[in-house]
Amino acid sequence: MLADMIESIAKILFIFGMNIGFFAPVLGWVERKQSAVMQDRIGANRADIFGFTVIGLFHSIADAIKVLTKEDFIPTGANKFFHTAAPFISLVPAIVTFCVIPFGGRYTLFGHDVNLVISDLDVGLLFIFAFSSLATYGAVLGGWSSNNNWSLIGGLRASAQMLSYEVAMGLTIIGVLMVYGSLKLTEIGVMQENFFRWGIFMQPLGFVLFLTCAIAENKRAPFDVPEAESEIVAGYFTEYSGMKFVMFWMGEFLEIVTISGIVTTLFFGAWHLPFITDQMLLSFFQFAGSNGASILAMLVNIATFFIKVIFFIWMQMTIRWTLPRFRYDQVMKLCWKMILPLSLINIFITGLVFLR
Amino acid sequence: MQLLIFYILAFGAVISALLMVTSKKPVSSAMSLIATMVFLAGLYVLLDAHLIAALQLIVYAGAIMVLFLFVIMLLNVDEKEGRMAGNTILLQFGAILAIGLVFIMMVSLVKSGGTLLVFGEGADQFGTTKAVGKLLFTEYLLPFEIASVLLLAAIVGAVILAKRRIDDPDQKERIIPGHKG
Amino acid sequence: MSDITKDFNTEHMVINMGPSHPVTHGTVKFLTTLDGETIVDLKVDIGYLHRGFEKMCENGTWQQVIPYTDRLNYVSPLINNVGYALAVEKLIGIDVPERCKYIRVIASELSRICDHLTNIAAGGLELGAFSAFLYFVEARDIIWDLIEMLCGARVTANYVRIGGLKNDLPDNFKEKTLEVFKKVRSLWADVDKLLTKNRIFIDRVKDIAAMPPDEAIAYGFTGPCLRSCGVPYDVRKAQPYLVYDRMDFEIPIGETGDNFDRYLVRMEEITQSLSIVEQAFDQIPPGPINVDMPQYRWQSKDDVYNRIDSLIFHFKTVIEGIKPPPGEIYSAVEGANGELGFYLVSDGSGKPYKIKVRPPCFALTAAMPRMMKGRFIADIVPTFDMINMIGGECDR
Amino acid sequence: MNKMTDIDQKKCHPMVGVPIEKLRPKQVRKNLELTLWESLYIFEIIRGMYITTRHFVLNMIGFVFKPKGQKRRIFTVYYPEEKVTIPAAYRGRPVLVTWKNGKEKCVACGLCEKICPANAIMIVAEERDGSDRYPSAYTLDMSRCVYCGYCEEVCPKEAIVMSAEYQGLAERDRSKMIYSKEQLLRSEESVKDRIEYIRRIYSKCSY
Repeated sequence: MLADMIESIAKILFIFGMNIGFFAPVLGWVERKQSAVMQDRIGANRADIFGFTVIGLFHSIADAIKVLTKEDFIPTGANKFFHTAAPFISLVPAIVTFCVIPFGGRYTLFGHDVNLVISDLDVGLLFIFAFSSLATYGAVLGGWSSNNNWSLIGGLRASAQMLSYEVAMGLTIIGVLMVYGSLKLTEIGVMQENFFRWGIFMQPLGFVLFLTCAIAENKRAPFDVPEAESEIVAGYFTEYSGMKFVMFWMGEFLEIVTISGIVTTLFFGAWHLPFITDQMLLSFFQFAGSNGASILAMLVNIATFFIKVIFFIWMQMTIRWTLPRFRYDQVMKLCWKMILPLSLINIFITGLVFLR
Repeated sequence: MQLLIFYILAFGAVISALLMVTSKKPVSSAMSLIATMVFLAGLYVLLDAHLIAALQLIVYAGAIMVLFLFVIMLLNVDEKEGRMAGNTILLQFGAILAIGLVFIMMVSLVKSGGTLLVFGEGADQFGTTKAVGKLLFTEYLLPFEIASVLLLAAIVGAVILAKRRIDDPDQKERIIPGHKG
Repeated sequence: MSDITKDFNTEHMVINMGPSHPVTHGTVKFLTTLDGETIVDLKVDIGYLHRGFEKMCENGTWQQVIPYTDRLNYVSPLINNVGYALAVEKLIGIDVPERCKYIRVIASELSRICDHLTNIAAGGLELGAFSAFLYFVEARDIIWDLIEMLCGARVTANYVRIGGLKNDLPDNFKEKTLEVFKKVRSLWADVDKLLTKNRIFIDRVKDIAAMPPDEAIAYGFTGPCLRSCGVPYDVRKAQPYLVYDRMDFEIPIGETGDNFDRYLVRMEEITQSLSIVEQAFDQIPPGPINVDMPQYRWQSKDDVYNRIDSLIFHFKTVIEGIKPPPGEIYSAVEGANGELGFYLVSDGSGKPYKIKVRPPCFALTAAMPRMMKGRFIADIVPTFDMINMIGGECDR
Repeated sequence: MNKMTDIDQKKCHPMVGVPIEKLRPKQVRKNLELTLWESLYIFEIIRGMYITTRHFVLNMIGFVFKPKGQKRRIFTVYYPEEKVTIPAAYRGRPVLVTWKNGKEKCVACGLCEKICPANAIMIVAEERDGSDRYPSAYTLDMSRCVYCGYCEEVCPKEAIVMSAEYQGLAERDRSKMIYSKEQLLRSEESVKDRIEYIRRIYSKCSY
């Protein structure tokens, strides 16, 4: 019991630390810096502590101080309760969803079974969908409660877009479910031990469609119509400032991480290195004793997983800074007329091939 | 521990359901309903019905209620509009119905021996995706298919209702074609 | 059967887009009436950048107007300078030396490249393609470096003088320009690859705000927007000024006059202008850059320092201004957005009696409601960018 | 569109009235229809990502292996630490030039005051020792100045030149933007380059 508690707390702390402490601030920096280098600029590098700028990393700290001291503005005529609640509603699902994503295999440590996932839910995938569908309310309520026409348009766009893409996203991964026959993300991960059974080889079309839907669900370019700054100012968070604004942003960044985690788990072999099974890792680290081998193998798993995650984060950032934005009706058309039929075709083909 | 969580969830569900009925603003009502759904999902989790909980969140809280909110926001429903506050006959009818429902529930509870919750023992498979799926496609296949046909009919109906009539002159005016059409 | 639009009492949403809104790169207000996302009605409200340019000119001497013209289309100030100088020269009836003509061509084409680069860059930015924006802004910036080398300022050029130029080309200007053009071409190719065939970009701009050629002419379209309708009208070809008749270039024309055509025409014009500058460098003869007519020019410093008659004359031309003969004239150049015309009236005194500018984007802005009705609100973004309304020029 | 099709028969363009050979139109929109390849989004997206990634990688390499004579491959100038090289033609803050003895060259003739398109200059002339004209007050309102360089161009005494100063031109207080004569005086030595430059560009050979 105690060991279970310690294990759970350790895992929760690790994932929280990784998300809130590492990814959220660092991604803000990455987004600036990567886009800058990509566009022949230098990027933010002015914030310094005793003259050290650490290539602009202190900007995350400076930003944190700035937003904490900023005025928390609520426009007149706004619904105060929902205006305050909206950022939380959009942030919480982004944090919670990571708890079903496995970041390593199952090992025995000091006679205790350690499973490197916070909560090994039977309906892991559905859990992710459930919470990502709740994130819609953040955008919708934020847009509605601001008492601003641009925000309202942004909120309407957000609700329609996120709802549609949720449906499409659900269909895109049905192929994966058919291949692996489980909703449990750990099981899906275990089954990808064989390099040739990685999701990307089994479901190439499913991967592309899922990534598209996931980016659209996260409302990032090229699907950022709910916040299209050149059309509707900033969409649903036009009237937000200070910490609440940052919560929307953090929600967005954490969702990038979550999307990358899901993509890694479903399509890119989860925590596995190509051609190397967990058993091989254990036997390779045999020299460190059985516990030491477990720890080392765990570390390799975690490192592999997060390197893959970082790769997908980088990819999403590149997409965001490369492409122009869709128009609202085109976003919907893409969803209902392209992704939905394609995912149905994908399901059909998968059925033909795998179920026979 | 489980009982405590149950009470918290149940209390939340009741309170938010009451808020839904009593609140004056349509959006608040809708949000309270969503909260109710979330609490109910929590209750399902307590009952080991993870699948149902997830589906509750996805379908009801995530999808249907977003549409409700969407419509409320679009139509910008006035606070007083559509309220039945003045209609005493309907109000009385509703009150009688509610009281009757509560009465029936009490009776059935008393008859069942007064136990509120039975935590599953020997029901490992209960509520898992596999079990539900198996039940759905064997024992309850006919109701399942009937339900899907019903939904299909509803979809077709919705499409027909919402379809833009091409010959409608009002609608045609809205699109000004370029000289190439 | 019910019809939603009839059974429900729906209201249109009236919303102000601007005067301070990200889409309005000048300051302009769109009073839009929206039915959901569709624009039912759109009114363009201009004049937020009105500075009384035309009235201001009447208070200065003819030379003093030149810095003012920088602020007309502030993205391509050199073309405005050239246009004004050509108009005054036409009024006086002087012909500038050959070398001056070539330098003016080079200056105008550099400005035109800047304008088109800025335009397409801003279009990319507003559609969300941030990288394309910065690649073209970089290209523009290195061309601005050239302009700075040439005339001492990046934007407020004040380079052209009546009857000549402020100064000759700086040393190594040709080599530096060719070097810069290499970089500009590579960035142009990058943006071409990023946008021209990108399905998302095409979806956003294709078949949006198309104008039939006859209607475009009726609205008074000129420049890339008219050419995109398929009318090969270009002042540089139709009424050649300076030495454009000696240059080998084509008029890019589009087909439907939609935003995609406007974009393509501008992209093509950038390459054409690059080649015009290179041709001008090949053909440019040595010689003086100013007319030998002291009554219409300020004296050279040598004369002012050393000769008392020149000094007296210098004081006279500066204080009283040059005195063109009484009369009126209309002269047009091909500005970056279209025909930039100056209508000048002189009463024989040192100050202009009247200066009227025909800004190209005024007519284009006027066609916004025609192009936008029934479209989506998001279509305002590329359309307003592609007609390239410049507040300084439109409001004057 | 039918007007456009009979271009070939007519000699002049119907809408422009200028011979076609002279106009030389060039159709830029050749392939209207996208190929299947392009209409699938994904390949064009990959191509776009290739371009931005190429810039990214090259710039990253440029950060590490600096090209000759440059601090990095990137175009941006890291401003207060690095300075841009400004060309000889650059028009910075207008300054008054002094003789070697510290007296201003200006004789208060008022040409700059007259020609200034922004009316930024105000001169009060006085005579020193009964013959030497000088400006007892020379006020330059830098909040009005548009850096056109006309003052320098018309000055018959090389007394006012556009220096290369571009820092400290902005103030938080407008009243600080009005410069008096003392603030504008610079020794001849410090603006030697500019004086040479204006002697060259406004010399006789250009006319």
